Amino acid sequence: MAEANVSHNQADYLALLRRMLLIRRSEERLSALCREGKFPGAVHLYIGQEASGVGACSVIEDRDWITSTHRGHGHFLAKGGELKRMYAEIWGKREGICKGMGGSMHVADFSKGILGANGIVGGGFAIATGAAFGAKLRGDGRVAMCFFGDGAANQGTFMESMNVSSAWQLPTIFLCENNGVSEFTISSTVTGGKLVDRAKAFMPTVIVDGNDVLAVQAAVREAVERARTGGGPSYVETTTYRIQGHLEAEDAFLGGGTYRSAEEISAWQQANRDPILRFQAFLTGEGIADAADLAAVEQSVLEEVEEAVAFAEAGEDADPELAFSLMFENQEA
Amino acid sequence: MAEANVSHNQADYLALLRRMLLIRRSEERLSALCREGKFPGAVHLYIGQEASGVGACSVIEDRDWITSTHRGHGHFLAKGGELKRMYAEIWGKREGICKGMGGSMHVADFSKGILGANGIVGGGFAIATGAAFGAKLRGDGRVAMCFFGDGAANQGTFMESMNVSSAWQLPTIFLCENNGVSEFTISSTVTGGKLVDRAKAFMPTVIVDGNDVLAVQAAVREAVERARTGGGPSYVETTTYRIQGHLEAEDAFLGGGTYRSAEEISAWQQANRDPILRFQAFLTGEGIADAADLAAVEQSVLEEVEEAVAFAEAGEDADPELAFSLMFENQEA
Amino acid sequence: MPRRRYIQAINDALFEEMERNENVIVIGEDVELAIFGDTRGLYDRFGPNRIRNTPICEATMTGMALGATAAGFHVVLHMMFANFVYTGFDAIANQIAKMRLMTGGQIALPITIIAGYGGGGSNAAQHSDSAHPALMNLGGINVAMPSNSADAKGLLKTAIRSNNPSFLLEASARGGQMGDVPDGDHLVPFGKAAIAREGSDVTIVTVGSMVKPSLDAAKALSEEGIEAEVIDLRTVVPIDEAAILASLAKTGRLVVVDESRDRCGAGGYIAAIAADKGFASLKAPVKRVNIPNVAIPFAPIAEAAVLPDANKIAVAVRGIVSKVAA
Amino acid sequence: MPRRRYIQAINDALFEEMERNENVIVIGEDVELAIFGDTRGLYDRFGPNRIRNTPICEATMTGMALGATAAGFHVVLHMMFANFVYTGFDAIANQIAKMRLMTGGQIALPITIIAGYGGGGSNAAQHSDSAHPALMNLGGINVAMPSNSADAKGLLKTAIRSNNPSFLLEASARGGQMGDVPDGDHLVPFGKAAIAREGSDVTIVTVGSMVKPSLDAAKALSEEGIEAEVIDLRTVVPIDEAAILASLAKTGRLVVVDESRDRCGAGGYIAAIAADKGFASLKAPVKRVNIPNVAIPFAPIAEAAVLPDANKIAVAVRGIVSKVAA
Ligand SMILES: Cc1ncc(C[n+]2csc(CCOP(=O)(O)OP(=O)(O)O)c2C)c(N)n1
Ligand SMILES: Cc1ncc(C[n+]2csc(CCOP(=O)(O)OP(=O)(O)O)c2C)c(N)n1
Ligand SMILES: [Mg+2]
Ligand SMILES: [Mg+2]
Repeated sequence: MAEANVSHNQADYLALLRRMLLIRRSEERLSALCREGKFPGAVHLYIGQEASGVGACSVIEDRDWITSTHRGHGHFLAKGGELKRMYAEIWGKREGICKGMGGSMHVADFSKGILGANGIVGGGFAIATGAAFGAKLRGDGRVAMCFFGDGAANQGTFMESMNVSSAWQLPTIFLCENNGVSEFTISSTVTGGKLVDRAKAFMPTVIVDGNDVLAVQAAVREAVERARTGGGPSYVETTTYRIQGHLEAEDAFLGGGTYRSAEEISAWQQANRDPILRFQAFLTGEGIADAADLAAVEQSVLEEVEEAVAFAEAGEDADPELAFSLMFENQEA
Repeated sequence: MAEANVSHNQADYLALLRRMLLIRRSEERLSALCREGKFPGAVHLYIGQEASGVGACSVIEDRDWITSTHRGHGHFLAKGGELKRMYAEIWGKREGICKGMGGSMHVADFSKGILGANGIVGGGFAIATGAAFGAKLRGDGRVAMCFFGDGAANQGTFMESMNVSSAWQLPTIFLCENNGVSEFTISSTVTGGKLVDRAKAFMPTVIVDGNDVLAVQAAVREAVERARTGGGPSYVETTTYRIQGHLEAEDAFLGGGTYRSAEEISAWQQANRDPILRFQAFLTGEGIADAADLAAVEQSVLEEVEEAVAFAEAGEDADPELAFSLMFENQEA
Repeated sequence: MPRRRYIQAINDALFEEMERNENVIVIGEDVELAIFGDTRGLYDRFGPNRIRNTPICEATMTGMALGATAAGFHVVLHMMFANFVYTGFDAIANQIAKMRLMTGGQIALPITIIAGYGGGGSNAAQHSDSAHPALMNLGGINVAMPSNSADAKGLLKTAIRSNNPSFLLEASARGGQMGDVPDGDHLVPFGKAAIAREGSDVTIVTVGSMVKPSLDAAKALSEEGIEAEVIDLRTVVPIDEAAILASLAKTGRLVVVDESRDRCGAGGYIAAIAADKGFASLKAPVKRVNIPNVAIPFAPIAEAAVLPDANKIAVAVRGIVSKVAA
Repeated sequence: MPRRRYIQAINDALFEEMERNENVIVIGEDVELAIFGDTRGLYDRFGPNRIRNTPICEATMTGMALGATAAGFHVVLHMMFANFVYTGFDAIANQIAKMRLMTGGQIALPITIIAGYGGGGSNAAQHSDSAHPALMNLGGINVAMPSNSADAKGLLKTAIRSNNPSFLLEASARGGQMGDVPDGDHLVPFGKAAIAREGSDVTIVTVGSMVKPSLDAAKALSEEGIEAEVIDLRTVVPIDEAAILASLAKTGRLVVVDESRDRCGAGGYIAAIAADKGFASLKAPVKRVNIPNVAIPFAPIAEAAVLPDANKIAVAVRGIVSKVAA
């Protein structure tokens, strides 16, 4: 496990752990509840990739922006989005962060710089680049971080956005979460060359162990500093793994087919690879936290998850009229 | 001037010269006639870039494909398209290669592998890649060459098509004609990094003097051989210069503004840079041809151009009914 | 007649046409494992040269489909959801729809694009659109929207044998629906509507996903003494104007039901045909039951509020057929 | 009132709004030197932070317009030709048109996209399309189509002050057309049609490039004793239904004239409104004069054959107004 460049106090470390755990436990809960049909629609879970989003978001501020993906719960929570309002959204309730109009694939909180999960693969490239352009024009030092997957890296807007960001030296951070799969396709079978080489044509690049939260933090911190000080865009690739299926209830889609082995999945769940187990071992190994500290974090996370479930379930159904009144500002659709 | 890898006889050399001259003279004629309003619509001329298209097309066969651009007359003629049918097309006549339905920006001759000029910048990337995919599936050794400009290289389909071509090792040749301008924009002001580096992530690359027809020929020959023998795609960048405005009557659009200097243009017209003057000097300098040979080529070209003008002018107006009957095969629109 | 699910019927059509013509190839994201089930099993039978997973790059896939026709292939491109048609729209709108005319008819464009469309699954705005109005407006593309298993199979087979570009839009919510499929080489021609139900009081013109709720509405209305004729267009390009006008001549009343947004949607276009060529037959206003001009909201209650259903259709019909008055 | 060319009026609006609000920025390919003249001079006045040439990458520019609103900018994106709207369609259709609803109304989207549309210049199929039907069908985007200098200025100013995404579609063939423009801060509201000409025999509803030929037709018809009322919609989203219906109530006859293809075009949509809410007023079939379902051919004679003109409009009017019968 990488050591971060700057010193941390225990609280900082435990905050990282807590956010990763919050993602993990809240999504495990979603996985179970999805099977029980407790909420509508599909969910794409981030389990196994928590260190990437949490590490990256730990070094940017509220005023900075992120764009996220269809697998957006983790980014939403990592950037400080409220779990209970996210759950209420997934449940389709009017207390939802998007009043039930968006659902899992569209959780957004603009007040916290979360410009939205996105159902269009690659949809975030241009949005993040536009926000970064805005920051550059304002000269206010804000940065825009675009999360995307290895599958999305085959969308042309990846290159287009890198080009604009590079030509105009925008504070865009291209954060590629390389989990090796796009839906049920092993990405290497549809990918030419190495993703990082695409970015090298435009900007500084780095590949980090995406399951090492401190390594991600360190790499992204450097990119953020570069961006804030006018040094232009960066590409950070986090190598990670998606533990769950592409979406919950994936089996229903696969019709008996397979695209990866149970062994492979289980290898990534081992203590030496799982981002949370690794970080917990690091904390105790380094004497930063003890078992009781970890248990306390776990406990508090579980409580938050339970409260969020209760909040979502107690929520009121979304208001159908909003579909008409919210399309435009001050104008009926 | 580069020496080609293989020996040429005089006829081959003069054929190259003739094709370049045919483009030059036919477009000079278009330029003049355009100002006189002799045909409808706009034309984007290739003058100054002849060595690129002619060199590249000289090493592929009739059965191979090219996709072209809005600046497509040169590619059309270089690949063996008939001047008089191209003119008739530009004049909007039913004898036109596209029966007057397409005009300057859409000259195509599928029977000669010319999959069309294209009014959409970057429109050819995917079409060429699709044709190359077809060739790969058939295993027939055909190649697809995609001509595009430095401006088009900022379209995302460039990366997407390189990715597909690389992942599937398709016989695609990405032929970038880098003339430094996109319309009235100096391309470097909107371009991050070097174009060739984008391609390096996917395939072998080379940059050649695009005003040296033999250098282009040699570079493309290598790429073609690679493609034919299953070696996958290549990127060839020809450095060249657009002598004319983006389109004829550019001044009407510029409203007094400028984006490049008269000196710059004239520098590229000098004997040491102009692709035709250079090649003529090479031929006489090497003793391959004498002044009389060159004059004969010039004469034959001028005659062909005159005949083509006469053909186009004598043509019959396009048949408006075709708009309805040609949209579909065996189905009225 | 075997009973097949809608999605199986599409799968059957692909199998049969790929067997029949070795120039038919299938490409798309995740087609090897079949995201919707419609391409299931093709990989095992036909291998990677006939069916192939592509990278995620809709803008290039649509253009490649055109390019591959130059090598003599009939390309079946699966685009998953209709929303992703927008992602690949440039080559559809600027190349595929125009290329034949622009080249003076030099080429044929044997391209079939498949995409699921429509709401009902809480898939939210970016996975629930119906893209057919935008496609219909392009002019150079045929658009088939089967409502049942037999048509799904027959229309897809027709599309694949055609030398013209066509879309086969799958009603996303209908994939599991069972239906009889005629034995043998079942082809359904483009541009021939089906009379899904006969009736004399009002005509309901509909297509694809909306045929079922239209039939449900007709059934309910029948109990009230209103006999609706339900016309299933099957293809919206070409469109069977004669069938619409013939039914209208019989009933004098028209409700158009379609799962696309209202403004410049398919419903308005059909209503316009009636208001022009069918004017003499019209005894009442032409009503449209379709999607209001909004994005599809996520929450089921809100989504249901914007999607057409049997009840909304029946209400529209009752509004123009007053048995008391008649 | 100063007389200004249509394209100058647009230029004036940009100048005034950029002066008025420093958050207004203009981006697009070749906007610094002004491909159509509408952005001329802005660079010298406002410099590279307020107006900027972009690379050629429509798919990203449209998404960037949305992203830049997060930083508080009102983005004016110039897309040159309506055909290139297709190239950047993904972010328009999947993001801009839906983002406000999907986020539960968290954001405003002050985005104005300018594009020239329409034929008449032998620009061929890839530079002559009218993209408004596809935009109108999205639901979340306003669409203004000025027919004259005053409206061009006033509608664009309204668009730029709006917090909602809008398109300002320039009639490509009308750029040089002169017109009076009111002095001062001239704003034209969205959704308010203009009665371009009063008449009692027939209503011609039209917009943008087609207002002029409609007026020409009305003039010719007047000499035959047919008085046509010409309604210039000015915006097609929102659309002034009340104005259409009021005129129809007066005349009882309707011809819709629009420069978009027929199938799912704007004309059909307007005809459908008439066939529904205006049915009681209708004395004759509703006629549409628009573009047939074809790509725009290059040759002038063929292009003219597919574009609406005063003569075709007059023919359509005569077909439903028989003075003899009246
Ligand atoms: C434009 C578009 N095309 C296709 C899809 C369907 N789709 C959803 S997720 C996905 C794979 C994305 O892979 P990647 O970017 O690696 O993200 P991951 O799922 O691995 O997190 C695909 C193809 C989509 N949502 N949008
Ligand atoms: C999709 C699209 N966007 C914009 C344009 C307008 N346009 C035509 S040519 C051109 C510049 C192209 O530059 P480049 O690719 O370098 O080719 P060159 O003109 O230099 O040959 C532009 C922006 C277009 N035709 N298509
Ligand atoms: Mg992935
Ligand atoms: Mg160039």
